Amino acid sequence: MQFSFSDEQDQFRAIIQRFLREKSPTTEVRRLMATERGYDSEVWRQLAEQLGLPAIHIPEVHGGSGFGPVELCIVMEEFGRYLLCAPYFASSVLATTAIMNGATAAEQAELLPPIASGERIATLAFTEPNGRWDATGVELTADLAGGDYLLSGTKSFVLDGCSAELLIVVAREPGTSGSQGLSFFRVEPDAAGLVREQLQSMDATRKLARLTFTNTPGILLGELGSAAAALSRTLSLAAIALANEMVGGAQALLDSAVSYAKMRVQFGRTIGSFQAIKHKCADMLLEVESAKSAAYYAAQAAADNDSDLPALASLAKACASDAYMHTAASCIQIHGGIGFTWENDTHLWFKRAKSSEVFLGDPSYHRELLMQNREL
Amino acid sequence: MQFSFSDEQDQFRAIIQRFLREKSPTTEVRRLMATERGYDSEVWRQLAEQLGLPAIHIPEVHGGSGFGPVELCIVMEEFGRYLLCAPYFASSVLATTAIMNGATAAEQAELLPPIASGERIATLAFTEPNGRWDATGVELTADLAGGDYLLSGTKSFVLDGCSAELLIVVAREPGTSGSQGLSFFRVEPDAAGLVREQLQSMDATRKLARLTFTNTPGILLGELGSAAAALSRTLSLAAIALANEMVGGAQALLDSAVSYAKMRVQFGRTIGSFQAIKHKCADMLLEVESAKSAAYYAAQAAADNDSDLPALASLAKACASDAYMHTAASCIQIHGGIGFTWENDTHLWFKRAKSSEVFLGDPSYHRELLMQNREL
Amino acid sequence: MAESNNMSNYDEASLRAEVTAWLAANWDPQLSLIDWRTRLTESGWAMPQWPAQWYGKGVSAQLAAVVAEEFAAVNALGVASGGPGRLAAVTILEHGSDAQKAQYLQRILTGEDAWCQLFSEPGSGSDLAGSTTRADFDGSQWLINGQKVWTTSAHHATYGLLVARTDWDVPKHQGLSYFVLDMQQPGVEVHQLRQMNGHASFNEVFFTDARIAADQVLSKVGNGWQVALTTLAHERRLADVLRATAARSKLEGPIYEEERAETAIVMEPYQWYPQRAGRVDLVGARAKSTGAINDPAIRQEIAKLLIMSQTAEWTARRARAAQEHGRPQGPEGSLGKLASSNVARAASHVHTLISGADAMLTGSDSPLDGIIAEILVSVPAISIAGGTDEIQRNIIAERVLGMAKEPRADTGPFRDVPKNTV
Amino acid sequence: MAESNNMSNYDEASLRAEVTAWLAANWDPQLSLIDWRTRLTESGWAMPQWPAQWYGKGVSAQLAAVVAEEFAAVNALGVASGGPGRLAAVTILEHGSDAQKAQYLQRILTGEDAWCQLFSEPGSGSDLAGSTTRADFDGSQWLINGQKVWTTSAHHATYGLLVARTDWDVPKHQGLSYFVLDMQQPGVEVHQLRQMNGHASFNEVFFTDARIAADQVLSKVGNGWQVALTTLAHERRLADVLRATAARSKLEGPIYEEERAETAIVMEPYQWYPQRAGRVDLVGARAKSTGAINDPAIRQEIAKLLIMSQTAEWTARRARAAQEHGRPQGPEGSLGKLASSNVARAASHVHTLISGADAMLTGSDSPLDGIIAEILVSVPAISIAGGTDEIQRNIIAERVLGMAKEPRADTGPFRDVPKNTV
Repeated sequence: MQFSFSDEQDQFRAIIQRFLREKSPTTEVRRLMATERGYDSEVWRQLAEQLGLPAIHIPEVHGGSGFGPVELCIVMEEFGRYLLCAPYFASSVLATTAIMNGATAAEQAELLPPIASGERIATLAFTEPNGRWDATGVELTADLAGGDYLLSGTKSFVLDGCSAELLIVVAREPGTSGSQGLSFFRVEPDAAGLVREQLQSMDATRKLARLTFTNTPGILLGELGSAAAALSRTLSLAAIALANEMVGGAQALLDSAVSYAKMRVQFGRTIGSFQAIKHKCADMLLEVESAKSAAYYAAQAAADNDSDLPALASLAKACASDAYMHTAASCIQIHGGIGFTWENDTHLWFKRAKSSEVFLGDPSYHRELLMQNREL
Repeated sequence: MQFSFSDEQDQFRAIIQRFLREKSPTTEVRRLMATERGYDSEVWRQLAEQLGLPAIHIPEVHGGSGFGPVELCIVMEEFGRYLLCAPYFASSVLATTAIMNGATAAEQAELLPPIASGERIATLAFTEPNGRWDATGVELTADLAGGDYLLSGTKSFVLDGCSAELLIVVAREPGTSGSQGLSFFRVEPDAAGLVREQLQSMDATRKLARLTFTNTPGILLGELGSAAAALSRTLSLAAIALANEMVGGAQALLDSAVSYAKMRVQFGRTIGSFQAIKHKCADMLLEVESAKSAAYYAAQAAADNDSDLPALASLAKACASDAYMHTAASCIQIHGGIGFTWENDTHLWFKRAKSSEVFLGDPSYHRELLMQNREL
Repeated sequence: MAESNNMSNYDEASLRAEVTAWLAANWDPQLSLIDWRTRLTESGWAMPQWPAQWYGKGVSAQLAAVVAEEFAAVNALGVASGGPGRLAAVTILEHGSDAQKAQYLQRILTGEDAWCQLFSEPGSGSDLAGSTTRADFDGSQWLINGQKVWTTSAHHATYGLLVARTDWDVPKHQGLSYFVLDMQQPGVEVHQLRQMNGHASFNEVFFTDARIAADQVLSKVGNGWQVALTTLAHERRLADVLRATAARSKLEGPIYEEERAETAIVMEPYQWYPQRAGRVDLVGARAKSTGAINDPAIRQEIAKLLIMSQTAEWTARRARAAQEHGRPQGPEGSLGKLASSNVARAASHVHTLISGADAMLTGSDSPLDGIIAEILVSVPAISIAGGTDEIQRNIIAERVLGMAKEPRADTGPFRDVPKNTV
Repeated sequence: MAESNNMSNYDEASLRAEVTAWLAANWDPQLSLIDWRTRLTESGWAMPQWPAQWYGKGVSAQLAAVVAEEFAAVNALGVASGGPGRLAAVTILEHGSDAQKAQYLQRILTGEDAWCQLFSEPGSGSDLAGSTTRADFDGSQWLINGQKVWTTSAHHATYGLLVARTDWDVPKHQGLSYFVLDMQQPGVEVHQLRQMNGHASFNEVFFTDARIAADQVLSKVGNGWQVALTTLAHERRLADVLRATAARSKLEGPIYEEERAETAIVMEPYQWYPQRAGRVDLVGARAKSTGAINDPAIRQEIAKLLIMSQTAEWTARRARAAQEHGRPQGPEGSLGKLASSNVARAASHVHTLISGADAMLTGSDSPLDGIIAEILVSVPAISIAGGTDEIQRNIIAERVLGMAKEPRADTGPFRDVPKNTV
């Protein structure tokens, strides 16, 4: 197991940071989060063409650059730090991973290249209004009617679900339950019987949608009824990617809190010289570093195809969720009244922390999964 | 609902405090906890004859002074503050309450007067080696053989079980389970087939015993098979009494921590002038006051026969347990190295806090009971 | 202030008889709000505890409660009671000159003038006495320059209670003065300040050579901190105001409508306040409706929250009971604010657990028509507004537990004390 | 200290050849421990990184590791390595005169002399430089009066490393001197100090006109704090010592027996140390054996503990990996101690939940023959010993995050600084 990044990985990170410092200042975040689509197509194009980020963990044979989970997670951490508004998590993490795990080689050859080049933005629709984050929550059905599959049901909390140009949908054979009878389907955004509605998300940088399917045609990906394992692997990697995104955000909040505490004067001293603030920052650092350790370890484990991956993914997700929320709350607290204003940037990360806390399952859920997946 | 003590109650408290300051300095606590019996018979006699404390909540008709749960809890709080070594909880809280709740008037008339006068020390044996704190944990059986009841099984964690002169034992009819078939029995300390062994208790001020019964004769108290409700009421009051004992102990720890912090100098300042210590003390005060509010409220509710009593008892027990443990840990921390020595008194309360945390059920157990008993 | 203690010769019976008779003769729900309150203030029944000279009867707090009872019995309205006007009234009554009292008090009580409180600044929040808004005397009047913030209702205030620095060469608490500022002048600019929860409850107020006449200092120049302490001591009575007007919430008649409109304006900035407290009241029903009530781990968190919330309430009631029994207030009172932060944080956590994926939504898509989202993004305010948790812990440790203060770094001439550059 | 850097001309191959040859000729497990170590120290292979003049070869750390490899390959023992002797050796090597080195170093390495460290005092724990043990020069020798505490192994030490105050009129860090004290004299009294967990790992040491010869100051008078920093920098290597000797734990032969007996004496005070860390390793099996593993609320607490414990371990490994890659150590290293306090507290809590009523017991009645009770009463030590959590947070905030230090109250002449009266 690697416990440090290579020089090449560090350079890769530095390049992304340089890009984001320029392209994703909070003025841009604020501008884009107020739009319906939620991202800037030109920045997305540059991010694909100049940095090749949507291609990062796609195999070279499918137009990708063939890196792995560690590099993907470096990208996620930096996106989290700079709150980049982009459909990256939807397309490059969720949909890409689902296709890589669940589609046949031929299907991958068709679907992945345009995703890798950034030309096509995909998303994965798996959660439903019941808000469950695993296979057992899937109720949407796929009926075989004259050789075609017709999907009926509702997906919710679908990331970039309104803007995505390709939908990968998890559906089940009627009459099945649990992890039985699940399949992936591709659905075109203009498919018959599909209604896409934007949800109002607290974190305006994360666009969520509710998708209603009424006898909507879908094309089967992979083998019928066998998507459960692929979905589970996809969700493990997604949880790890999210954990890395979260530690990037948490680090940004910690940096902001510490630099404000060093500058802000009350009672004739910088507030950072008071133990109340100092010790809070020390505890924040410990929590952020712990969460980083978990997020990095899990990313490396994914690269190594570690058999303990589900447990490690849950561990990283639970740890990062708590660290991010605590750091966000502490950062506001250290800023005092100004930290609670709209004008101050802290709330942008606070809201991201809150949405990340529950997205893909909250810390309690993942702690329970950790216990189920870890031999004690 | 009363939210303050009356002048008479305050005077009563002051009298007890005066007694304990003289009779229960920590030198005495240390002397007595090293003995097997664990208390001083002369102090017990004075406490009974001069202050009438074992009689406190026993009806006047049975030789008691006819006060109620609030006065009992004032006694407990002060005993907790001064760590008095005495079989009071066993005899005056557990056994007395069980007899008052579960025995017939005639039995009460026989059993209560010597307990009220302090001449006879009783205890209640209900928990077993399985460590469960409710009726469902009772496995010890009472068999009817020729008009006599013979008890067989094992009780554990019995407070003052080796020194008590009267044992009230909870047993069940063979073949029953849960809260069915439970009865109280009185067993003489020298009864046939009874083996009493002292357990090594971490908190040496609380003597615990394991009692093994092998066809040991017991005399039924109250109606056969109907002890469950009386046991449940007894345990509610016991939990409330313990909560009050705990807040007394927590207050003693807080006082000790604050006065040490005001006196101890490091880096040319009293350590109490550092925010790290100051804020810890403020949080301790909040927690102790919150636990007091719960303990006092529950005691008053018991006096008022409040129908919400089981929920309030659990609330008070859970709250006081956490407050006591946190206060004990913080008190050691504020004392630094010296707080971890045997010579320093803090560990006496720390160990009492630890044993009180689990005695009658730990905070998680009582929080779950609170949820079951409280209509949301 | 000897005059506010000039106790009258009323006993309860005579007082009750007199106020009943006066109400019978004068209370008329058909009057306009201002006409009624003008009549009321002139009678002395408006502020029975105040001296007879100033709209009062000079009676004790106990007897004033008798007056309030008789007013309530016939649903008669009192004076304008909400918002910073009340703070202005008590401060002017205690520290103002007779001329200032005559100029301001009655119109505060009738509600004709609205006021705002200009204390906090961007550079001095926890450190309120570190104010750097300057008041310079140009020989005939004061010129005000600087900025205030967290000012409620500044956009419709006639006057402001202003603390500004008049001497930079003395220690910070000694160089402040307290003014009445005319808000309706060109040198005063008011901007709304939006919070992270989307509401705009406060204002920023900018002063550019704003003017104050020489006779508009309260108390004397350099005594501003002492005067400010009076104002601060009367803060945080919003709940009492609400309780009083809530009693009349169902009454019909034009004067009641007028009062409700007045209350609505005062309360407008506080609409989200219940949410910042975490809404423990909603937890049970929400947990049942989502099924979270069946999750043993969530049950533990709910129970912890219930314990925290109930004990906070009981601690507050113990404090009130102690005061009612005439005993010195114990530590219970000072702990309430800290407890409420803990409760709010725990409640927000529990609402997140209960809501699951729905916690990502806001507006009408969020459960309870957006209230859950409001809770989640409003909670951080409660441990900051009205004194941060850190300041509360200092106060508890120093004033309740008697622990030593920290060595101060700001005791010299204010000019030399390090401050924020804003 | 130029001489410790006098690098030799070895390369790896020549070094390996030479040490192998020397071992083949000299290593003899039939020797007594002292005879072997005497031979070893005189050869220079005892402390390869030390200068050739003092029992070393002056090689780099990297080459020293090669020597260690070859010793391990033939199971050859090294010098006495545990306990305060090692601290004495590095301190004397860096700050001692040649006469002092000649007098002490070899007998430390052979293990003939035992040492103890006399730094902490009842009145100065977190504030180590606040020492008030006094050393007064009577014209020919130093007279020591005062008290030290938390001294491990003082009861069988020949010498002590003593920090004492020689000048009360300068700021506190400047008035200290560092001495070698003969522990076997009438003016030194050693008492065992019992802990709340029943063990006695430490001593109190009382000085009543204890004597130190004039030539037993390390470095120079007044430079004691600088010397003490060298000692402190080498603390907390106990784990390394254990790792080294554990490798030989199964070997037979008289010299190995002797070494094990020596290690047992050094380790005796630390027997309870694993318990103070909370014994996360026992949680899984205990939870299964009691059935607590099936309680969803306890599962949450176990999971929280696992997360805390694993991330602490990974953070430490990240720190080591960064160092191995020659990168500057990140913040990870400084955080370990604080993390271990959190882990220990959480583990103790989980062990309580798992054990239920059994948590009230101790000794052989407590689960795992008393280990559970040991955990519960030993945990409070970990957030105190070796620097309290509060001190760790200061260090992290100031040294890692670069936040300002607090204003100091102890910068004047030490005589005038407030101190404890003990």
